Amino acid sequence: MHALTLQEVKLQLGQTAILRGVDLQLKAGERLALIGPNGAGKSSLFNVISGRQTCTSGRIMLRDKNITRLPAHQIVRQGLNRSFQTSHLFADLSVFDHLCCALIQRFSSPLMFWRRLKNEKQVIRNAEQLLDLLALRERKDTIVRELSYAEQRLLEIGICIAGGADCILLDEPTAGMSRTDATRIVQLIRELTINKSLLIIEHDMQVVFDLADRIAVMVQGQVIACDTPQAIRANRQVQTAYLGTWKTT
Amino acid sequence: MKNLLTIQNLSAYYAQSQVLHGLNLDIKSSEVVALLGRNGAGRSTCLKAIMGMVRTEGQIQYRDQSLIGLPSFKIAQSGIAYVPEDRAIFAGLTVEQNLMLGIKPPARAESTWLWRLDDAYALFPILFERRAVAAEVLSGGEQQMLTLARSLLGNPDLLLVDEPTEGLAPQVISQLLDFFVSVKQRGVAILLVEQKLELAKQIADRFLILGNGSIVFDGDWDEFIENQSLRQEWLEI
Amino acid sequence: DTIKIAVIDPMSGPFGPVGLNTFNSFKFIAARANAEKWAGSHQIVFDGFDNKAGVQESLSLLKTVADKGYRFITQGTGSAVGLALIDAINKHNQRHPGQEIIYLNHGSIDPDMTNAKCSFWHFRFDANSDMKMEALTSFIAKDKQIKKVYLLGQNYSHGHQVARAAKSYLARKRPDIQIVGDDLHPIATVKDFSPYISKIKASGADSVITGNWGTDLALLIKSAKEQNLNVNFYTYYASSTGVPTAIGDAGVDKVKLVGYWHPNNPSKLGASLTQGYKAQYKDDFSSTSTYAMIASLAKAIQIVDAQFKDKSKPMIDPVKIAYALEDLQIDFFGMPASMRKADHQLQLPLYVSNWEKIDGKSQRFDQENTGLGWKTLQVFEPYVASQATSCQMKRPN
Amino acid sequence: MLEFSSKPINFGFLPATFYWALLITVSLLFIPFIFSSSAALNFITQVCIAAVLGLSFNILLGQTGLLSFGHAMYAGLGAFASVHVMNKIGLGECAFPVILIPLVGGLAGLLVGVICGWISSKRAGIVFSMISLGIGELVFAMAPMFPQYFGGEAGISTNRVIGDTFLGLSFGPQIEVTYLIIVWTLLSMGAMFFLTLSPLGKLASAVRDNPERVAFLGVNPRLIRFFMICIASFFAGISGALSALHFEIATTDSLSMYRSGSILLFTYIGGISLFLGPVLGAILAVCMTVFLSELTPAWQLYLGILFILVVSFAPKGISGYISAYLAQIKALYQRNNLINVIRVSCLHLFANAMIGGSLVILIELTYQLRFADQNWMLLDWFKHNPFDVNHWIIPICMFALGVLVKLVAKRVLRCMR
Amino acid sequence: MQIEDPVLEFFLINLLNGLSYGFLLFMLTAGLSLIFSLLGVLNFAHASFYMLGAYLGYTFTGLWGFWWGLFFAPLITGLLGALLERFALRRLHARGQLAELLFTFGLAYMMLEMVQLIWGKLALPYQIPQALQGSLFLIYSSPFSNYRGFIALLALLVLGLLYLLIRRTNIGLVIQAAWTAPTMVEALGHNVPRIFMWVFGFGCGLAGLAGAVGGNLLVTEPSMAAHVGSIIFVVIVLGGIGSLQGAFWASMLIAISQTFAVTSELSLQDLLALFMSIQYEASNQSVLSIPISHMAPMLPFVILLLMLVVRPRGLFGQQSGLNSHA
Ligand SMILES: Nc1ncnc2c1ncn2[C@@H]1O[C@H](COP(=O)(O)OP(=O)(O)OP(=O)(O)O)[C@@H](O)[C@H]1O
Ligand SMILES: Nc1ncnc2c1ncn2[C@@H]1O[C@H](COP(=O)(O)OP(=O)(O)OP(=O)(O)O)[C@@H](O)[C@H]1O
Ligand SMILES: CC(C)C[C@H](N)C(=O)O
Ligand SMILES: [Mg+2]
Ligand SMILES: [Mg+2]
Repeated sequence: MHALTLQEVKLQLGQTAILRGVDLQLKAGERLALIGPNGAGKSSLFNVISGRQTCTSGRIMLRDKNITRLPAHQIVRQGLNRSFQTSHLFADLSVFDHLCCALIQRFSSPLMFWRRLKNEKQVIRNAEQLLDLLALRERKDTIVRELSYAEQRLLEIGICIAGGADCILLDEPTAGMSRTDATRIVQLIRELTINKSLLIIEHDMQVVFDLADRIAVMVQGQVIACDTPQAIRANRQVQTAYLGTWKTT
Repeated sequence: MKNLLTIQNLSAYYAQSQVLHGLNLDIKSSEVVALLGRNGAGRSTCLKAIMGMVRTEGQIQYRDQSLIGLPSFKIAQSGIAYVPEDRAIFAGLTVEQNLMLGIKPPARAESTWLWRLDDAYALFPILFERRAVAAEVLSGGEQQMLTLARSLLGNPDLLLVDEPTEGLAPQVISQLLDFFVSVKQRGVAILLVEQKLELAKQIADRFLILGNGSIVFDGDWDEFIENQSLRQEWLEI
Repeated sequence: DTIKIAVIDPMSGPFGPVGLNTFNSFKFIAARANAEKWAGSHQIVFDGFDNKAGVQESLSLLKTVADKGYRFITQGTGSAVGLALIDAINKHNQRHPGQEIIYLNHGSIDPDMTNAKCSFWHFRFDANSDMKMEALTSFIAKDKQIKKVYLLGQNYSHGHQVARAAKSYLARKRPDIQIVGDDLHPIATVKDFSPYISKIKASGADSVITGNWGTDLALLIKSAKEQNLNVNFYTYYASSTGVPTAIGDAGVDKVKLVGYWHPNNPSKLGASLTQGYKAQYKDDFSSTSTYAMIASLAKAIQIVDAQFKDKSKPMIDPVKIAYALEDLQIDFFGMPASMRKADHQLQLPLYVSNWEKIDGKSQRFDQENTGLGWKTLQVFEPYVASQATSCQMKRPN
Repeated sequence: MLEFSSKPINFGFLPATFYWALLITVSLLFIPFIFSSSAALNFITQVCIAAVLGLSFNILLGQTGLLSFGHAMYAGLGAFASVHVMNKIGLGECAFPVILIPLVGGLAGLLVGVICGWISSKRAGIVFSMISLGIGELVFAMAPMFPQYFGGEAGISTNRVIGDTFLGLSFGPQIEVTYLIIVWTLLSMGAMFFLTLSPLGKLASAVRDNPERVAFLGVNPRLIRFFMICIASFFAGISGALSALHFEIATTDSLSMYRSGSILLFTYIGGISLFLGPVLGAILAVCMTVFLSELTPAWQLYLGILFILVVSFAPKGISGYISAYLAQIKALYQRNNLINVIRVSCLHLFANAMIGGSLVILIELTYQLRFADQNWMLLDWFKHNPFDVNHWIIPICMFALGVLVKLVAKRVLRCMR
Repeated sequence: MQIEDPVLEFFLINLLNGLSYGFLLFMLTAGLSLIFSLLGVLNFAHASFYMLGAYLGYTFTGLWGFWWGLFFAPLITGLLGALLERFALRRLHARGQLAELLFTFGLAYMMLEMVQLIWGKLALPYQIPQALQGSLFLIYSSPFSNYRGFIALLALLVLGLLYLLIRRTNIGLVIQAAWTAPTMVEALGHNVPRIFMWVFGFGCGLAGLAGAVGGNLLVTEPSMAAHVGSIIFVVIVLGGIGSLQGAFWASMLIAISQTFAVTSELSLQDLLALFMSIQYEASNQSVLSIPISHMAPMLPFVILLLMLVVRPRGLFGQQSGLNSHA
């Protein structure tokens, strides 16, 4: 069974067609990278899948459930979560609070006001574990505003996977990072997504080839190719679209 | 010859993410420089940094003026024009209104008006035909021409162009090529971000490759062709 | 001894002019009373507290004032505030024996305050709205031209009372008069009365009875003028600050006023007060109940003072003054006025007057420099307008 | 001052929170003993009422990021509900202990909160503000139409000395009511602080910072907002009931936009990012509306100026400003720079005093010039004559001096860094 | 004169009065809407500028006559607004909408005090000028006053001017372009901050103009700002935040519906009976027996809430691309 299936997904905003019919399958347990030029609609596709935007037409299936028009929080509860291209964190909360918040839905109740968060043992225990996993233990009580950019991206990924979703969408997790930070994050992503299905947008080809089982190329709102890294590397159409007309002399 | 634009140790940030790491670059008068690099390498950011549209650190010297920290309209008024990759046409306005917003005298009193509305129309007759049409209904190529013409009407000495051929038909691209040649002939320096090497090859005097936020190659076409490994590392998939 | 009286009235906002006018009247008359020793060796002093015409604000001020040791308060601009004050003062006096506060009411004229809600601690020096309506309807009853009456008032206790009284008294005295409209508008918020005017016009009324005051009356009349509304206005407060200007020439013979005294009634004291006030404050002396109040208070102080033995240490007990005030007679500009013990309502003469050009002889005083002023059409002796009371006064043992 | 989010600072073995709680409880319980004049009791009581209201408002603004322009409505309706119940008790129509009246107000507030929250929790940001403004104005405009429930302009008066006495307390004397109100205030404050520690409270802060991201944590942000609105309106209702007990009246003024605006003003001035900020705001509010308003007619101008200064230069309010300042001192102390800090602080203090003082004198002079016929105490204190030029020159010189010192202080500080 | 058709007369005069009030409201809200759509500032002090306009109008009328007042009041409020934008709001811009909103909120308090300090706390006798008194025409026997006609004319003039400014001049071009792509306008060498400053000033000036002409039709007093304060927000939210067109239609809707509500003789009961032919027990205490005229003050807010529930973006508001959580 596919972890995620997109059928003819279209998104129209006013006059402009942003997604022009996307078909894509994410196999269970696979790591699929989505590449394409700026403005191709990659992030928009993520928005549509995760319920941030509602698609104009088409169908989105998570395993065998239709999640096409569900609100975002319900999609998350169905087991699909995403990170954001630009960090989407809670400016005034600490790292630990972030992890707790991400775990409340899973191990406690969001509307609980009669107990202290501290007493929600499962939330706390899991948050501590994540802290170690993300190697953010030292930063436990730091307000995210004061984190370095790489740490913020790390946390972004951390709260994305904390909810226990088994289908993860990451939007440019390494963008804006130094090479060493990027390598570390890639390693982490690899660890965190064992046994999970991963769809990742990435511009950094090194990362892409490092991580991906398959690569999908998106241009102007359409997936023009979806294949193994080797095949994509050889694909002429992709080359034209992605890197321009490069004629080897 | 004295540099028109000198950039030293430039860093640029989106919020906290650093995109450019200590970039050095210079452009001489009437020179056409092509800036190459992979998607997301930071080429667009480099142009935005020059225009003062992102947070920057380092030095940007234009003629004898420092541009760091100036608001973008001041930078534009000092003689730099910018053509963004998303074109940023003013959707509600007509073609002619779009062009009128670009009109601006040359930055220095001694220079002459190189571009007037008629020149722009002469260069792109199609724009003249469609001058009363709302800009949003133009085709992508026409929009690109509009943006280019709009920028030139400000009589700049330096033109920053971001991926002008993105999504254009080959025929339009060759038209653009002629355009760049004629701009170059009138003595306007150009910093061109372009993916299509064919095009770049025909107009650029110098080639730069941007990788990981700084310039990793600087040389002319021949040097560029020779340097196979560099190309492989920084340009190919 | 100095008797300090806290004036809790609006000194700002839409009803500010009304409050300031009375406050100035208090200061003016008190100055004269102190100079002429109306209260013997005692001084009467008024201090202003701006309640912004708000009930809650007034109660806060009452607490403040009590904390500062004031034993007398006066209020009169708004029956809503008055009713709340009675209630609060009753409770205060019950809980703080020995620190009782006495409420001298100079103008809140809701009849309830001397009927169902009457209190030993409250004294009213203005005629209540039923008394005024009694006089007004007696006057209207004689005018056979009046056939259709429109009632317009502010949507609060006073407005409700005026409308109720108008309906029941007219039904009693002139059953043939048709009430073609009975409308209440929000108090102090309507800035454009033209919709109401067109409504009155559409109703075909020939007369309007309104208890409106302050800007609510001024704007009503301004709008009526703008739309050529040809009706007679029977008002309670057409002499209050701002209204005479709004009426102007257009209102000659059309606007009638029912109330206690106005300066064109013959009285030497009245004329001198009117002139003196105008000279000092550049404003009309229209709150004459302030005079009734100070005169009564001064007399009561003298009575208590006379009972008091040890003259070396004069100490005025407010409760004693209250008892002295209970039945007291004063001369109210040449006519007798007396406090009725049963309900603490001053019984005083009432006048229905007409808006006319002044002639400088029998009508000497104009209003707000308009060259126009009031002329008495009918005087009602105190007993005429007097109303029965349902008050069951509880006196402190 | 108790922070919303970060870790509690440890004073040895007990958390700072504990000390704060102890300090507040003890002082609230003992102050009425020490200052038992009726003016002092009145002051304390009003501070308590305003503090509960401010804290409940801050549940929305500071904690959930919802700027409400109709918060007074909940308090007002809570007050009306309690007044009605008290009157029923008074008539013997129902039996209910007076000490539990605040609960009635709270439940009434909660009920209204449930209804209004359902509509307004849909959106955050400016749209929420506009909805709250709409609802607030609607209720305010509606109230006069139902005189049987709202008592028209006069409001509804009541009597708190009703029903059976409780442990011999009739709640007639002010001190008994003051204690009743203090106890309820402490309970409410405790509960509201507890809320910040609960999962709901944490998620509310998350919703404040980024509602969209909360949805991607699998939680519906609207639901969080809804619950926070309900809780805030519950405590606002309690505050309304407390004011009904104190003033023994409920009026439609208490529903007004003006009242809601004052809550916003003072809460923000106190500081919305620290738990105790609104309490500081409440103290300030009562000081200004009760004392300052007697001293000077210009008090609303001072209030406006203060608010604008806070918005522009101390976005975290006075409490935030103080705690940031203390943190700075602590940091410099660790770098052995304390003596310099004190020097610079003194310079700043002096400069601010000069500038502030001169502005006050100028404003007072202007008011005296303008409203010469009214007597105000502050004016008496200064004994200034607005028609004498010299009296204008001195404050202007003070002002200049203040600015000068300020510039110097800035230079010094720059050199220190 | 003989009344020929009282019902029609009543209807027409109410409609006209409502319209002229609507025009005044539009003059007031146009500036607010303009400022919001361009700068993203919800100006809580807008009504205060309206008040200031009225007071200035009064003062200049006293000095040199009404027409000078009409000229100077908007000019001065406009300049004041521009200064405020330049020296206060612009600094706060980076801190986001809330800071700006709160600033203007505090400003409203301060302006109220300032106005009271300068002009006192009482209503001023700001009169309609002699030249504009009298009636324009009669509807049967009800006159429609010159001044109301003048206000309508002025509002239409403002509308026209605004249209010309935005559609026909270079400044208008820049403003319009800034609507879609502010950074690009700046990159073309236009001083966008300065333009924003003038837009803010212009919006405040419009409020001042509305004050100068509205102050004498209604009342010039310190509470006049609070009185329109929430109504203008209702109008711009109803019309769709940031839409001039919306502001226009919403002004008319509010003004006319309020005028007719005030003059209506019906109660909810009657309405129900009219539509559903159900007879209710007439009880004096019930909600249904309250006359609609008493409900007039709450009408704008009822309309607002209905609108927000049914169509949260208002009449002419734009919808954002994302599913909203905020
Ligand atoms: N809410 C919106 N309204 C209008 N246009 C939008 C909206 N969101 C996205 N777009 C447009 O849709 C296109 C696709 O944007 P998207 O962010 O999906 O690109 P992307 O492939 O993620 O690019 P990048 O690599 O730069 O992140 C862009 O042209 C963008 O301008
Ligand atoms: N507004 C933004 N906020 C945060 N990060 C951004 C933003 N815009 C771009 N970036 C990131 O900055 C990096 C460089 O972007 P830039 O647009 O300069 O690339 P580019 O070289 O122009 O690539 P392309 O060929 O896609 O145009 C990318 O990783 C991108 O994700
Ligand atoms: C001062 C008066 C106009 C007050 C008014 N008569 C009232 O009872 O409310
Ligand atoms: Mg993207
Ligand atoms: Mg780019």
